[in-house]
Amino acid sequence: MNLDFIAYNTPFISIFLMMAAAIITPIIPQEKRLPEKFSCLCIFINIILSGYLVYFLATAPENIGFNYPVGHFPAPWGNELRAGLLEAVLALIFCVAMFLSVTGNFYDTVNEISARRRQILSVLINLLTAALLALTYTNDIFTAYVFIEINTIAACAIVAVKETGGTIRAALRYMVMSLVGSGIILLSICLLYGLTGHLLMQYMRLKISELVKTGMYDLPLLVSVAFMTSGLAVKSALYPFCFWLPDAHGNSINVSSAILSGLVLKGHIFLIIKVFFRVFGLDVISALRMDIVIFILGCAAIIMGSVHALKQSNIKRLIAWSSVAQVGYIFLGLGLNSEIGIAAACLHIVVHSLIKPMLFTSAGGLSNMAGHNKNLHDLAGTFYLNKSAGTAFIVGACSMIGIPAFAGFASKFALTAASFESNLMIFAVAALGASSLLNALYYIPAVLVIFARGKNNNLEKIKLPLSFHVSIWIFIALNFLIGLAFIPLLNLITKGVSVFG
Amino acid sequence: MNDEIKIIWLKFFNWVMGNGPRPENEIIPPELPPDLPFTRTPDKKHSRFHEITISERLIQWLSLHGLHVFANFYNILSIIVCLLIIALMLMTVADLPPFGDFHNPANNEVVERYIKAGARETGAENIVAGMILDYRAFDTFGESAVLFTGAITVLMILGTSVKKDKSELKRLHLKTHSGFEDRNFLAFAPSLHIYRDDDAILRGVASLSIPVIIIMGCVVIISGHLTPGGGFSGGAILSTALILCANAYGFIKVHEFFSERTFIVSSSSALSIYALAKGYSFLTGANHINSGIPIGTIGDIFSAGLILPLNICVGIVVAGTLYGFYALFSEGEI
Amino acid sequence: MFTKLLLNHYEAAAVILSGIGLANLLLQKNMIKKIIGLNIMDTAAYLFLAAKGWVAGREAPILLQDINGEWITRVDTYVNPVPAGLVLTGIVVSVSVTAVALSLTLKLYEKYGTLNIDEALLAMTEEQKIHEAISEHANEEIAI
Amino acid sequence: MIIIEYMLLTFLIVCALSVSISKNLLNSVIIFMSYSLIMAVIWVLLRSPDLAITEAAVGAGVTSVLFFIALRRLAQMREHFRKETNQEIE
Repeated sequence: MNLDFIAYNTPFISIFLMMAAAIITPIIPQEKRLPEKFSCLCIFINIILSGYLVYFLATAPENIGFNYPVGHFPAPWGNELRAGLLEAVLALIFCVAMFLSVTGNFYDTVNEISARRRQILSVLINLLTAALLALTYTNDIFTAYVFIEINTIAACAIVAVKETGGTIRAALRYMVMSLVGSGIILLSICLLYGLTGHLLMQYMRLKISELVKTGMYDLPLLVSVAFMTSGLAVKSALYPFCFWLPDAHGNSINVSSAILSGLVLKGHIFLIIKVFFRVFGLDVISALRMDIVIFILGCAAIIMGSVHALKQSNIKRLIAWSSVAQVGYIFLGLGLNSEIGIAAACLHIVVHSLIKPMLFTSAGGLSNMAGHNKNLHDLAGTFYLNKSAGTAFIVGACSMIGIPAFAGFASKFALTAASFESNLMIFAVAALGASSLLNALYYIPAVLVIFARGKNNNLEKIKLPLSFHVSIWIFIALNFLIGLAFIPLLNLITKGVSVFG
Repeated sequence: MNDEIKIIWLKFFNWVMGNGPRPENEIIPPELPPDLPFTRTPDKKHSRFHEITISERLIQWLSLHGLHVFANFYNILSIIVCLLIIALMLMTVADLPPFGDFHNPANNEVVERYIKAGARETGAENIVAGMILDYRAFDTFGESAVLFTGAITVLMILGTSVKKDKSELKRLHLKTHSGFEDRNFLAFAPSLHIYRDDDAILRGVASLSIPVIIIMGCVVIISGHLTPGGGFSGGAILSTALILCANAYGFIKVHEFFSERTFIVSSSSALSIYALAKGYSFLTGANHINSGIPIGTIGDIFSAGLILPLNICVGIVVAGTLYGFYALFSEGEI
Repeated sequence: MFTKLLLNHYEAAAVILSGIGLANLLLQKNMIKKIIGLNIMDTAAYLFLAAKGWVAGREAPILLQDINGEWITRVDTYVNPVPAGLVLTGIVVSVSVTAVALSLTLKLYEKYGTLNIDEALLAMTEEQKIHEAISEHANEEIAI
Repeated sequence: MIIIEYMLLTFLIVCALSVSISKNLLNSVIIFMSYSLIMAVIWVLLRSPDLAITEAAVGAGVTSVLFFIALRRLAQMREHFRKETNQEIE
């Protein structure tokens, strides 16, 4: 494949740009919000680069992607990145969502925290973006571990960026759970290194398929798959391990909630997909029965996340619990253990990465009108004060419920279609249907509340800056774009998944 | 002899527990506090916080509902689960390839190339240094970023919560030295009432050993590609010199040449140089362009291409960061 | 199995240690002990990894010279250098994580006066209850 | 030689267990420090001098110092809280 210079270097440049931006942000002067602007500029450059890479790979005659050696040494000796269509699409979406959540919550960040902390916040956002892109592109499992740790520390820091008792406690709890997860992942990497002697994914897979053929080391393989999956599941808040999430996502400031729910979880989930596909291979996974476990946990997450969300009265905690349910959808698609199932899961990653930041941003905009009250009852009538936030909240809620023409419908449709080809169809469809009902049960009251004209005297119209409105409307436009024209996107992702392994 | 050890131990204990090496403490070793440190005291009048924990409440609730057995066995059950995990892992280990055998899967063509051609390709005598800074340099770059993230996070959590006025601190410092002491007021600025002019032994030892430690650290950093060590361990040694300096002469003295601004600027610029050098090397490598960096003769100080400058950069970052951790932990600012 | 464990004694000790560390991380109520447990778990994993790299009768991976002053680059002279590099990376990671976790613990103690997250949770729920009581009251006013 | 290895590994496990059951945090931290030192010896036995240096400087040195300093800070804060509470009671 004849590769364009820019497209070829995009995976490395986009990671490197964000890391370099993070490194020099602390010495940028704090005046005129320069650090934040610089960080936004870098993310915007990344959007353009990733968009070009997507365009390039989608129009290339054979889109098998390419491996990018980092350094002078080829694959088994040096580190390697890999960029295919799927990675490029996800990187583009992550950058877009990151950019919009940062610009959309700009006003809130300025109100909530001091200039010094805002500078550090933009360092952390740059680092999170770099880690996310690295997790998306990496082809080396130890690099993935290092960037998981960056992700963990930066995510905990971003929770604690506004210092209150609640955020400190939530960050600490998040930290402990994440560290359990990374410890288990590290053990699994050690086991895998001992069994295969490689750290690069494709070489590990060759060795593992040899081992499976000879029938040696069955138990160590099973243990390493189980550890890797459970470690990453803890980090991506799969149901039984998700009790840290509502605190962490509900207590922090809006930009942190948006980034954590929308993006940080997705990096880890995508790493699970990558490990399943590239390190073990889907046949080994199904031979070891990991897919059934994941499917069951995904169904449990869908139902239980929604049930917990029903009980919440705080709007941010409600959206956070709904994240648990949405992560369940992704794992359900993964548990179907087929290429279309995984394509549907990836489509859901895309959709959820765009909806969740929008919901958090709009909820922040609404609660800003109600004097920073996050309680659902206090939001009564806020729609009339902040129409764009209200519209975005309605669009997000409809998306979550899965009403046609909204983005959420696309992924639910794809998941249902994928489950028809699986023998687990009944359970999958039952779980999807039940959860749509539950989603409606908790989102519709929330939507009705913001329309209710109560005698709420402490409401006052606060003019929000243009950046908020522009970001919100771009979010809404993207939502409708995906909802109405999801077939090309699904085709793109399916193509990407078919060359992913 | 035994009593001396006891007194030293008590001094150390008191230092850690925050009583500080006061003159009166040195004459009469104080009694150990009656309650064990950090275990909740049984008398409630000292605590303004809730004594009952969630697990205790759970156990209460369970015992109210007649589930004593489960309540008592809750902890034991969790320990049993952990033991089961250990047993599973032990079974796994028994299945693994034998320890120390050269036929293990880990000893494959990758290792062969690192050993056979490592010195020729990277110029480093220390194969591990060549591996982490040349073959797998992207990991190491990520590792420095982890350290940077940690430093920034600790700076944010501990360093920016209360804005302290520097001149106010200095005034307090002077007051402390003139005999004023309000421990209640100074509880969150510990350094001010600990470092005294009369600590002659510590200062004497420090003035002798700090140069030695600094030279040792520099040697470990600079010869990182020849002997064991390198940027990280050398940087840690350098940071101990800074910590010793802060202990002997006080934070204010260290602050004169190593302030928060110095820390941020030095870390950021060292990491930027690191990033630029490695970015150049990665980009040229990936595009199959000769980077033109000389390897030099194996075994010389000026050899191994980029490894020596990278080690120095990492050393600066690590020394600053680890001292920064210490300073932030003990007084809340660098 | 026991003889195999004696043969793989480093790995066996490493998994026992990581089990103990995991138990500490999950069961201890005190944050400081949790962090020590985390460190034990990490070092155990590093021990496991480094044990994978050791080969009987070989030397540390720093080039040796033979009698003529030539560098010896035979594979059967040195142990596997890869785990050492990975562990070096890992140690840095765990020291940064420890520092971050300790700083959060200090802040937790400053806010709640306890080293136990559960106790802090209880204090937090009291706070929340008060807040909720106030807001319920506000709602009643609105409803009337 | 292998006897020494067994002894060191047993010592590690004993250290880890006594960290978990020790009631005093200072004791736990000191035991953890000795754990790190033993680990440094084990790295030498495993022919990884790089790791031995790093573990001795970081694991036994800097990490333990961080723990000590954190404990001291905690003790100071506790004193502060106690005084505050006593004042409230009085």
